[in-house]
Amino acid sequence: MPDNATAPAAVGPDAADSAALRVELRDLYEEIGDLLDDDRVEALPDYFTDDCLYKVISRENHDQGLPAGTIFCDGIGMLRDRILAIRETQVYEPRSWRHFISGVRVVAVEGDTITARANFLVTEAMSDAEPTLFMVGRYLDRLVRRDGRLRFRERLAVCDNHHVRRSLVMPL
Amino acid sequence: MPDNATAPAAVGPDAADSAALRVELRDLYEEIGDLLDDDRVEALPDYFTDDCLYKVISRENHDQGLPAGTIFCDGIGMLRDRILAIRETQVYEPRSWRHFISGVRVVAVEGDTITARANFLVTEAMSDAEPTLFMVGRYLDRLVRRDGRLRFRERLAVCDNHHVRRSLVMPL
Amino acid sequence: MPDNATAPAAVGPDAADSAALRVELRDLYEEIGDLLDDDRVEALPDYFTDDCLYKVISRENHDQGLPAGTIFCDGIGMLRDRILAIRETQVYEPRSWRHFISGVRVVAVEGDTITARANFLVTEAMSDAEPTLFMVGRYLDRLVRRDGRLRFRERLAVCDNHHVRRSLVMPL
Amino acid sequence: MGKTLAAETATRTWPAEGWTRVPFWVYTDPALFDREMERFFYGPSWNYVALDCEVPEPGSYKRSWIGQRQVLVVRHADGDIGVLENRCAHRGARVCWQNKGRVDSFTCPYHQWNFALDGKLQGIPLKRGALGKGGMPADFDTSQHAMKALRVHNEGGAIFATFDAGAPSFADYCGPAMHGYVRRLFGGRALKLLGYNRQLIPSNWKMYIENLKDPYHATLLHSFLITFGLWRADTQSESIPTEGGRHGIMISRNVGKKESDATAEIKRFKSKLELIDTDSVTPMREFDDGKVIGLSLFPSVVLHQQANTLGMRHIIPKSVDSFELAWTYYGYVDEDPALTRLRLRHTNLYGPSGFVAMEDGEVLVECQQGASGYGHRQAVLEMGGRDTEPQDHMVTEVLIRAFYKWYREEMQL
Amino acid sequence: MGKTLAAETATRTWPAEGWTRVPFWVYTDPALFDREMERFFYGPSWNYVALDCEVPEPGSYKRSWIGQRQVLVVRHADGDIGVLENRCAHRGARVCWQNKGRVDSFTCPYHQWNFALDGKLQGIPLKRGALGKGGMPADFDTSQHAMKALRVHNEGGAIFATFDAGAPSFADYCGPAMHGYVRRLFGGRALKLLGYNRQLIPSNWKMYIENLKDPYHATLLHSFLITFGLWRADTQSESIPTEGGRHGIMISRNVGKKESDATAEIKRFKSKLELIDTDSVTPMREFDDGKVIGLSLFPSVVLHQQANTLGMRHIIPKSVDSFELAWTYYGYVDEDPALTRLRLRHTNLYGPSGFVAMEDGEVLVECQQGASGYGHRQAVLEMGGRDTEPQDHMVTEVLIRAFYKWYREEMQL
Amino acid sequence: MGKTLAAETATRTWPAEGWTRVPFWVYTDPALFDREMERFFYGPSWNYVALDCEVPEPGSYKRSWIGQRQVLVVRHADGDIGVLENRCAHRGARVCWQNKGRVDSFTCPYHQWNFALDGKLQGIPLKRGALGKGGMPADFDTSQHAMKALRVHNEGGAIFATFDAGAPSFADYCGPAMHGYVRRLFGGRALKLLGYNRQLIPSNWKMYIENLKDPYHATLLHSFLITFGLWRADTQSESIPTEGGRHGIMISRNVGKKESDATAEIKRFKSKLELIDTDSVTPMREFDDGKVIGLSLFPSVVLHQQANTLGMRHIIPKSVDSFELAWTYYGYVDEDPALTRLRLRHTNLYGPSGFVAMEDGEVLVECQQGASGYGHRQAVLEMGGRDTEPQDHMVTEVLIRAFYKWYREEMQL
Ligand code: FES
Ligand code: FES
Ligand code: FES
Ligand SMILES: [Fe+3]
Ligand SMILES: [Fe+3]
Ligand SMILES: [Fe+3]
Repeated sequence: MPDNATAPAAVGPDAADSAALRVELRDLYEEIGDLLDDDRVEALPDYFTDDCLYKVISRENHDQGLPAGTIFCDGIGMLRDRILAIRETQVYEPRSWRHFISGVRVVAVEGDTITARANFLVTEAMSDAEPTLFMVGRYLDRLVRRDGRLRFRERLAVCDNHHVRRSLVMPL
Repeated sequence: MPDNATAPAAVGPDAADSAALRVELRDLYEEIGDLLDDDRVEALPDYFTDDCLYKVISRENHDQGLPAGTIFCDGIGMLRDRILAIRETQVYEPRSWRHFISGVRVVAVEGDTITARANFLVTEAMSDAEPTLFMVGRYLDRLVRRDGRLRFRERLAVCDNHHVRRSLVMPL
Repeated sequence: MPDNATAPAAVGPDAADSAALRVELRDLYEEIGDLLDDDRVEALPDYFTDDCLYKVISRENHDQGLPAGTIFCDGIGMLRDRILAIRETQVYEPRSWRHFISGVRVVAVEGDTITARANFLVTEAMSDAEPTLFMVGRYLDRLVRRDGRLRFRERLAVCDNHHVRRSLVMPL
Repeated sequence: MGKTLAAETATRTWPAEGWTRVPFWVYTDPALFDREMERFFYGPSWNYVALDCEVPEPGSYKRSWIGQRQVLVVRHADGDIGVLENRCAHRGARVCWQNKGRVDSFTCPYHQWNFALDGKLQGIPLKRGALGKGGMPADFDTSQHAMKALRVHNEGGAIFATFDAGAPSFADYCGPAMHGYVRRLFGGRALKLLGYNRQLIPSNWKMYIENLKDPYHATLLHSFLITFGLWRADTQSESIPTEGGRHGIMISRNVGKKESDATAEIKRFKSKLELIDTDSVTPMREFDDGKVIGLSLFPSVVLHQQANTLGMRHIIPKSVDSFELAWTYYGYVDEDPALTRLRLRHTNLYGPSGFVAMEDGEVLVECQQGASGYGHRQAVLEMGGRDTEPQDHMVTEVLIRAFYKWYREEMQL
Repeated sequence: MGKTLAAETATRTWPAEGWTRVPFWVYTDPALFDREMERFFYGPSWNYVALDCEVPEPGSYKRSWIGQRQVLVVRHADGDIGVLENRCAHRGARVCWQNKGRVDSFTCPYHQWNFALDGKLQGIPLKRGALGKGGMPADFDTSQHAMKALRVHNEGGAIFATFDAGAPSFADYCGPAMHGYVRRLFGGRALKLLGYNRQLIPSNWKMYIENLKDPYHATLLHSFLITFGLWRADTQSESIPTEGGRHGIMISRNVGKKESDATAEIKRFKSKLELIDTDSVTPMREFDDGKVIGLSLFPSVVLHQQANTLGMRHIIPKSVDSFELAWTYYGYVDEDPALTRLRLRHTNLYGPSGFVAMEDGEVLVECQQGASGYGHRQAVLEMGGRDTEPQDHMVTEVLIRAFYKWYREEMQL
Repeated sequence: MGKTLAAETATRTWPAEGWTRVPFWVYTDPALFDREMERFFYGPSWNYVALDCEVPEPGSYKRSWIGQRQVLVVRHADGDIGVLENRCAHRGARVCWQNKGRVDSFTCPYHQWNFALDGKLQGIPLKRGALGKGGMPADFDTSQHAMKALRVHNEGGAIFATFDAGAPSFADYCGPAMHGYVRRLFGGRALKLLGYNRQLIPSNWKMYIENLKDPYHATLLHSFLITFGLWRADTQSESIPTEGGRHGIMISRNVGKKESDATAEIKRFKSKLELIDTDSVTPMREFDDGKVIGLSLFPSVVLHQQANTLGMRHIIPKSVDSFELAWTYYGYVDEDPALTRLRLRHTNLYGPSGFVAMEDGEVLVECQQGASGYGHRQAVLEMGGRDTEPQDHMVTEVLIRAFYKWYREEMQL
């Protein structure tokens, strides 16, 4: 089943998919990957609108239309709270992540809303082990422009993983 | 041994490798990766010329100059037939793929033929398991412009994999 | 701990991070990945200044400020000597590598020095086995422009790998 | 990898102190793991497999697990739910290759033998051969070649199954206390499926059993729970082993954020921590008794009700040193949408990124790693005394002691 | 992972029905797997290792496998082909690190001992020491320290080897029927190498042996074969176990697309399916007898001739639950290029993406998964009756029955 | 994976030739590996764990390994160094989750039991319960529940530990020859840490032990060493087994690039090879005796001094067919910065990319692969004769012979 409701028709060489927008999105996606890899997750909420929905969700839940997620942030408050909770309350073994983003695509531009998607591959390395292929999937996003910058109104990180190995400490 | 016959001389900062063409190719490669990830393989033949050669081939066969491939489509008919056969005849366990493309390069432009290559990494996730590093290798391509669009006259997906784990269900 | 000394302040949408420079760097990074994948390591030193520092170093050493590396080339002579030694003296089982680069970023531009970084993921395939996730990490680079081309004055390939599986035959 | 059985059985002597000690080889010996599968998961136990709302219509099915055996949970035409071994009566291929779906009957892909929803063999292609040759013997009795069906119990929408014809009734297996608490959650209201989370935790499955019999850790480790008063030592609580230690019941209350004498001893209480979105830690009152509950229904499931989240935690052992933990979140069809919304928000406590569950996953792995190479050492279980009687507080390891008392008998160790 | 041998041997009793049943522990027990390697692959069997066209010149070599042992197939100066253990007579390092190549002699990288193409030790550096000190003892007898050579048989270009000096001749090992069919393909025409395909299939290797002794599945599972008449139940066919069940011969004919009584019972026949490029399913007539053939030459190879593709399917067990399947496609040097072109196009039937072979890989994995946790269950083999005599059709499992009859004797089960 | 113990013990007979042969099953039998861990790493051996400069301040700690057991190396308040099992005395969680750090005391994350730097249990939260209920029994004796401490020996900054109270003194364990050479490197000068390299080598750990008792390979395999005269057969050398073969000492000299009679026999000598940056192969004279040295201090470390690089090679077995090799490079605090600079440059000889060590890693893997499937074959050790006495040259395998003589006795094989 193709991802993103409006996808099939709009995909392909299409006016909506302007080269400039694609470049802007690629830069944005990599910027976010970079801040997550660089342990600056506090900067993440700045890329979201106040009424955002941010979810990490398995393909299993997503394909069945089930609402629960692995990370479920309904509004920027919950997103900021999560980051606070990670920093202030959580006990976990130290590890490093690296994001690899490929295939950033504009799916549709409707009114002020840009629908976009991209593949992600995130490696995880415990401090005493080799990196592993950790989470792989697809960002399904809706963005709007606020104060001249693109912000996510909705970001779903839909993971191919049937299960998470051990823990998913940080947002994807 | 360097890949692509004409490669060594033409590689490097070269007039042939115009920035615009490289951007166009990157978009094209990612577009194809996207349609394969999105279960729209029916759209694949549209990117090929009628007299195309499409092969998925191991590095083992390719380096020894052996003609047999893992997927061998000699003409667009065979490519369309393969997709029909996958859809209409084949029994396989459901799974998801994600393409990650890096290092798209123009190797040469000779007459109307563009020689290009890129690295691919494809993950595969069974519906009840984690994604795995599935196929890794290099596209070795020859493209021509038809009706204003680039099409593949030849696409070789040369896989570093000595063997395929279980089955290769879809074209790469 | 964020990477690159000057990073935190300069990161983000910043005048320093000009779109054109980022494009140039992406091309450069992929060009180097390509030549390494294509068994043309002899071309690598041409991308470095004479007084370069090139190191492959574990995150463990790097984070503790320990100077030893896995590959330690202090000056272009040592880099050229290493390539000569690989070619002329070393016994190792044949294998293939593929570089995947993501998230190329300009961290700072100060005087003639560009500070940049990017994620790398390198797969390795023995000639009789499947590719594996081999080395993953981040390039931390300082470049200068010489004769119109960007060259590395310093390149650190900082690896998340706690250990190297078997051997690291080639520079990253 | 542990040692081979041959190398280790000689040294399999339980410490003289008895159930206040646990030797670490119980977490690392592959032969012991095999015995656990046989005696518990494939023996006279009732194993959780699904909620009925996951297979809503006749022909709806879901693949599930009992230990290392995959099973199919199927809704029959009459609305009843059956459980089948997911393997063909012919040559053993998995019949069903999808996690969920809806069918009229099952057809095995290999030779297309066809089975009814209850497993009965109803079709064999070319049974009479072709061109007058071949086919099955005339006396082949299809009634002897059904997909194997398990005994099933549906407790208000929670589906359990057993491989053992001699297992007691579900009610007797639970015992009255556990059964009562199960019925408190599954009392007959129609269930609504909210979604799944799945983790692969590289530790022995019994470490998870212990974790859910260990209220003491929760009030010390889980900063988020403690700080927002969702689980705290200075709250009215109970720790009740049942059926000789097989099952365990933990009870407490959500009391909100506040300081007390106890918080002084609990370093991970964070008085300064304030959330922006306080809904996340402010449950709507739902059960009249005011309790929050964790039920360890041996061997395969933990049922939780915490804040407004309701969940089944399905324990699926994969090897001596890993298990899958499959979370199913649910609500009730007839509930207030505002409650459903809170249930979803409160799922942030659980799963691989849960503010509570992530820490459990992390410590379990560290316990397994701590066991590795150190099978000759012993854990100490003396918090809350040395006996195995129910206690009316949470500063205790009584549930774990009772469990290992029972485990030793069952495993003949 | 299966249980340890110690835990399982007690329960290793073959079902009373005998060869119409196969207990699933034969696919999951690592100790049984080890015994299979010893008795079959390293015992008095002839194992396929290569085609002679893969090592065309004197000094050409190729690495190959017999079970879990790597060997070198080498062309000697006189044109004959030898097979060596790929390990140094000194301290056991693999001598040859490349899959294929050409050399004058072999030099081990570790201490550079040098061996002739036939394995003879012909050079030891510093054999007499340095500065007058060290080196090998004066009485060190190099003739006792060659790389070990295997017995080799070259059947018209197909190379077989055995570790066992007591093995019968290749012809006797095959028996007359199998030998005849092998010679039908390898009758003396020079071979042309077309390429390889390799799969790692996570199932027990015997499941592949069974798959190629199971013509019944082919007419039901393989929609592509059935639809285009490449293999169908309503075609003149034979199923011939030979040498007491060790080997098996399957014979049928390519008949093209058509409907019949049988297709009504074969759901996967797709009457509406039309190809654009019909060459792919339209073989050129090549063998006078009109047959297409699958030969299961135990334990290590299946030889196929189907449409215009010719292939060797080398079975390389890796563990109790995985094997490599290495396909080598070939033709004849003196053949029509149009035939070669068709051979290449028809390879789309085989390998990990083959329209036929992909489905086999898929079902084999599902069979192995179905066996996991269910070692106590049994497969049923009654299609085509209960005996083990040759049959002149394909609606039968006689080849598998005969195989397990023979297997039980050899394995003393 | 090797066979199970039950299947193999019957065939575990050492070749009649004795210590000039090594059967390949010593590298592939998991049960033998377990026995090695018990007898050597956890028995009366002194195991290298760290350098004192890695834990510079009171409270500084580092995680290390002895065999498959993780330990903590800790600097106490008095400056002494202790070694603890990194596991909680309560329920066995790893107490310390970071590779290195500095703390005042250790707090286990699970239930926050608190331990002093020497392991003493000094805090149990809610020890007296909460709301007057629960807590530890009144007679619970915290002095019996410390983190376990090992015996420790600090030899001039090199830290060794043993699990065995009955082990001899470190000096006696080394014996005078080895002890003297250890003190040559660790004679009291303060150490400076230069960094680490870590490899996971998929071979049995004893193959690395052998590699470092095999001066013969170095003069043949390592083209870089040979060419630049860092290790050559035609140099004054010694090969000294000590303590009955347990340890081994290799001695030679850096002599620079030159041709000789011997280089004619050493094919990998490359007379034409010239470097641009000759510093890399031009050591500064550092030790008065002019020697370069490799010390194999069984079972866990090799100490090297080659060119100007000094390193500890910590051997950490992971399974029967893999080990981690952890390199620690060091210098002396009071040394010339120009020497430190050369040390760093000369590290290019070692680690996973080292011009010498990379080749060792490669051949070791090939030896393990050569052993796989061929456990019944034997290595031959006759270079330099058949006895086990010290020799004054490097064209010999005497160190390996002596080792296996000793190994057989210890392992009762
Ligand atoms: S295995 Fe299911 S029909 Fe044959
Ligand atoms: S192992 Fe081959 S020469 Fe020594
Ligand atoms: S396990 Fe360490 S405090 Fe409980
Ligand atoms: Fe918990
Ligand atoms: Fe088939
Ligand atoms: Fe060496």
